[in-house]
Amino acid sequence: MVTIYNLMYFTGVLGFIVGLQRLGHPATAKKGNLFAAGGMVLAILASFTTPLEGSHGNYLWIFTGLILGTIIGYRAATKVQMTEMPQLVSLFNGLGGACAVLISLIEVLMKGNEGIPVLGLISLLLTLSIGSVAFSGSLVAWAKLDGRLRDKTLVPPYPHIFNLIVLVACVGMIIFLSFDQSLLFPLLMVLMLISLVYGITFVAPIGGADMPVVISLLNSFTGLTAALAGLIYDNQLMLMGGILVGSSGIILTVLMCKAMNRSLGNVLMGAFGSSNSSTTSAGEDHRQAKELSKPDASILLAYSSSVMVVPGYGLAVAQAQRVCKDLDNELSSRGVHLSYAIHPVAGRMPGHMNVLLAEVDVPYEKLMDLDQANEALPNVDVVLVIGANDVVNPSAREDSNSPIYGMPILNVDQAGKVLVLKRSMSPGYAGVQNPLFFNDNTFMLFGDAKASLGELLAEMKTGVLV
Amino acid sequence: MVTIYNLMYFTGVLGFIVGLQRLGHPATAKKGNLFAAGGMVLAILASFTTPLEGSHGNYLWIFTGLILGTIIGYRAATKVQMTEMPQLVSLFNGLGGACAVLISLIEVLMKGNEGIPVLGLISLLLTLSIGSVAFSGSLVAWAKLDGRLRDKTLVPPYPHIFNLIVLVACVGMIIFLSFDQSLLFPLLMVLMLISLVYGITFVAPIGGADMPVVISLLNSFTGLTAALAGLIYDNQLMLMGGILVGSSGIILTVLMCKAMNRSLGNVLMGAFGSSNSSTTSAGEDHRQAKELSKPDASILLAYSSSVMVVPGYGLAVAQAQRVCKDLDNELSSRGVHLSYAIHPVAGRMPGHMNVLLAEVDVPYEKLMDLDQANEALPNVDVVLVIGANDVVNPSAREDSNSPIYGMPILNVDQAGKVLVLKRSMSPGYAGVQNPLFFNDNTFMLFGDAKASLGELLAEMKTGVLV
Amino acid sequence: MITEFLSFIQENLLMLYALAFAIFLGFELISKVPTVLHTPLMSGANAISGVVIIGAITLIRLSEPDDYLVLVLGVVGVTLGMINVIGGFAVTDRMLQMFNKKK
Amino acid sequence: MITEFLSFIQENLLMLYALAFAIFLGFELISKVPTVLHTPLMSGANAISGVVIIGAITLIRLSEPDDYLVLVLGVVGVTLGMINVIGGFAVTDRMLQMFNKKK
Ligand SMILES: NC(=O)c1ccc[n+]([C@@H]2O[C@H](COP(=O)([O-])OP(=O)(O)OC[C@H]3O[C@@H](n4cnc5c(N)ncnc54)[C@H](OP(=O)(O)O)[C@@H]3O)[C@@H](O)[C@H]2O)c1
Ligand SMILES: NC(=O)c1ccc[n+]([C@@H]2O[C@H](COP(=O)([O-])OP(=O)(O)OC[C@H]3O[C@@H](n4cnc5c(N)ncnc54)[C@H](OP(=O)(O)O)[C@@H]3O)[C@@H](O)[C@H]2O)c1
Repeated sequence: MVTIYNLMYFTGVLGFIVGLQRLGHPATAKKGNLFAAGGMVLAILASFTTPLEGSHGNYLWIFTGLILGTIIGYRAATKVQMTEMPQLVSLFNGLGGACAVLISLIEVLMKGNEGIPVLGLISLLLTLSIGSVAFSGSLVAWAKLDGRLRDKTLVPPYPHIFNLIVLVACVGMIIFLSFDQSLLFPLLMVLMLISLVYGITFVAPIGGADMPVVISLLNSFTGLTAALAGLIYDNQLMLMGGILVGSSGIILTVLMCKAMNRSLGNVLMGAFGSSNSSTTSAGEDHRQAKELSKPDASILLAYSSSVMVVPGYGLAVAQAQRVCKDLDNELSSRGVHLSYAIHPVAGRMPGHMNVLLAEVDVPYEKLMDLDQANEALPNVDVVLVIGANDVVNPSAREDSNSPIYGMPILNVDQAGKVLVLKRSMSPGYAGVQNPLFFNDNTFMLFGDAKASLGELLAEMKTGVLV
Repeated sequence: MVTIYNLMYFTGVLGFIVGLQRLGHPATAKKGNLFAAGGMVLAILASFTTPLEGSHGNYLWIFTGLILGTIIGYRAATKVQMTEMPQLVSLFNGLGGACAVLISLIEVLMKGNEGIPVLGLISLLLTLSIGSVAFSGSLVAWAKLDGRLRDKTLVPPYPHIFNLIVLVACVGMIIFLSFDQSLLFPLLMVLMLISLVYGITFVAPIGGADMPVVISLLNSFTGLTAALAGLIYDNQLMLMGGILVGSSGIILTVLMCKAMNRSLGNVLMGAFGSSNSSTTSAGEDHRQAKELSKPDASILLAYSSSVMVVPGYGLAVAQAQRVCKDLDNELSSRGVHLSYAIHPVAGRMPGHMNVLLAEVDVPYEKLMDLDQANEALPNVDVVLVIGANDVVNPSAREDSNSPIYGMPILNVDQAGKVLVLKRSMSPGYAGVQNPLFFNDNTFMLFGDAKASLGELLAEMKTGVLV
Repeated sequence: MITEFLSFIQENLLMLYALAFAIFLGFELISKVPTVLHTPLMSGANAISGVVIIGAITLIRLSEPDDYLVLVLGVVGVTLGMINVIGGFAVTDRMLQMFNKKK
Repeated sequence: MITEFLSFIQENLLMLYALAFAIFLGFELISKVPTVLHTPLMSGANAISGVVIIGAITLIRLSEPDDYLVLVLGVVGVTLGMINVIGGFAVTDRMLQMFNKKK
């Protein structure tokens, strides 16, 4: 009875919905992932057991693919470093796009000579084109995040105009093919090629730091191709699941931009974040930042009663989480009350700092979110800023001309003293100078974060200060 | 072309969705209402212009109904007092239910002798039955809120068992009729009667104060009947609109209960709130509450620098909002900083206090919500509690045996002094004694709220205290 | 009857999806609404539930022009439904006046 | 083509509803998610977008048992899709480990 299998698909979609719903709350997120995975298992089961007219079985082939995919996917997911997750997600997303491309190619191979009804053909062409964009775009995003691709490579001349032309070419070909199928095969290849190029030139100009946003957008594209493929096979699960991912991907993309106080358009234009624009310091600050020696700094820390650590992108770059935790242990054993302030967009992906600190088992209770931290800050003796910059930049509060104006920040300037660990005076992601560094109660400790923290720790351990 | 009309219906449903979405945010709520209304206009337009096989027009009849309904509905809505809105909504909802009942009756009248396919029949019977429940239940809720029906009238003996039997009878009849249509007409009347009875005996045992919750639930029932009717006519707008209202009604019901710190089951069992159980004061407090004379109280108020008014159900009963505003003016002219703390469930319906205060033009900026008020309270000189009780009961914080334990309250006991205006020591809605009244810094002013406030104002105006 | 039901589902699969989505959507739309808006929201939803009126209108259109029982019942139905609709939206609008002053 | 499109809509009205609801639902489900969950949510959604694999499976089932071009392309498709699915859910789960310690 086909109904049973259709109900399995239906339940699968419910699994996706409940899963997405649960994934949105910290307390239920793990369960949500299981719900979604359960839905997928049901769907896959249904897809090869449901009665299918004209089926030739070929189960061995199917199982081969399923098993291969399971092994590779599982190994990749478990082997990789926590901080390399974004590029992995990007890679996975690219593979999903490639799968959609293959499907549409095979479909045309199998049915092309009979002539395909126009609505079906349009779906096929869109699947092929969008899938290709998702594929090549995801690969570029992956390469950028993985440090294999510098920010300025692969950027075409006049990128915005170039991309517009390529986009128009894609759309034009789809329209043409839907009227005239005589050259279907060759033109299909051309369409695929152009789409692949578009994926590359669309992502290449965007700064590496903005890749999480781009991945989320491309993910929404893959969802769309799944939905289109669902139309082709008249499969409601693919259709609905794809649309769900498509629309939630879009809104997630927008939310990510909002959290960084930027618009989606601004991100896609590569307006800042790409390294070339990163030195627009607002009118050169001529004041002098004060330095503190490592011994003095370690005394300051060891004899304060409360310390708040503000980690940022630099902590990730320096891979200083382990030594940071060691310092935490040392200070705690000396009776210093230590906590961590996690800004929502510290680092380069949402949850970046949480991942790093979880890796070295910093207990969850020591983490404070933005609001908690800002409430506690006026009573904190010393703030230790480790490779953070934009997220503690008071211009966001005070200077309405600053590009980050309006972004909620950690008000570390309200604490007793501020120690900043970074390598130089150069700015962070947003490319703006940070007036915090010139405050009376701010002291700089220049150097790589890992090295600096190591020295501080060594100072304390040598026992000069008991 | 039928498609156009179907797209009109489709747009109508989108209007409902966007409307509900916007209605959920204070800033967009008015627009949301317009969206929903626009959707409805489209739907009604489509319903009498769409091509319909077997249509005889009869447009004069339709317009008569539309115009009559518009006039009556509009007059009722604009004439009624703000505070009588809940009963009006209940009445409207009842009429919607009645409309569904009429539809199903006519449908059976027109098609009954030909024999109706079983699924269609079940939809019809459910529409009839649920519509009847919504109709009679809403009328009872209306009568209770309007003070036309006391809490103990119409309650059957052993109400829970009685209701269970009636419910089983309804379901049984529907099942029987779906197998055997020979006695359709007479049994239909019986089903309608039983359902009407159920509506009455279901609502009657529930305390008058809980009627908003009941109305929301019955509203969800009406939505369900609309959806069922949509099945009968194969009309997607009715189906989808009805389901939307049905599910949002249910969740709204649950949210309302949660805001009162109760479960839906607890409300429906009539567990408290009905007047008979309202004197379970936890172990009689033998301490003495202190009274304050009106002159002393007015001096206290006039010479304090900040006063926070906490209005409650008693303000509504006494209709004391006007004189309260007068007192506000007087105090403000004396330089006293005055604000209002609005507890989310003060009064007997959500937004009750907002409505009352808006009536006398208290500016929105003077209103504080729970969190703002609790933050400000430690710095307030005098709190003036006007006919509020449960919402300022510290047992909710301290006494884990109290039925209101866990409900967020206004921590007025943290302010300098507390003046309580009520008529006696009797408890409020939850039926529990309030330890606040026995605090050292609490003073009672017994009497009707309107009268007491009037006296306070007169004291100030006589000029004894300049 | 079971088979009838199953084949009904089979023919109306998309309806099943649409219904399930509508239910979830109803939940999600309402689940984070502030308490002050409960009453206007209830009233607005109530107005929407007046869509039953579409059924009454359709019935009148389908009735024989001399079947006065159906016509009269139908007009009563349309009237009641329209009261629900117009009254509901008007009441909601009035309730929401008080938010006007905000911001 | 316009009429083809219109009649397509007419025949698939319920699909139109289901799609619109799914779009709204996707928006509503995500619209109030805290920032820390953005990355796992993205990854979870990415795993779900692996449903394209259903298409690849169906294609293999429909292929002639000796049409090796289609079969091989199909297996590649299934493999890629499955990597996306399994890898996606596994990565999401790993990311969410860090919330385990909460509460
Ligand atoms: N979380 C997200 O989802 C996300 C995604 C994309 C973009 N963003 C954006 O990224 C920014 C995050 O702010 P943030 O404060 O974390 O970082 P940031 O503003 O980018 O600043 C990072 C700082 O770390 C320092 N640094 C780099 N390597 C270092 C090392 N090895 N040792 C010590 N210091 C080092 C750099 O200064 P030196 O060169 O002088 O050392 C730099 O100023 C925000 O603007 C946010 O909007 C966030
Ligand atoms: N807002 C909602 O949606 C809603 C709906 C249903 C139930 N509820 C429940 O209702 C309660 C609301 O709390 P509340 O503090 O506003 O009210 P309350 O706890 O019910 O207390 C009202 C008090 O007002 C006094 N009062 C009555 N008439 C008065 C008059 N004419 N002049 C002066 N005082 C008068 C009464 O005391 P005397 O008799 O001594 O004067 C009574 O103690 C909560 O328990 C809530 O859960 C709320």
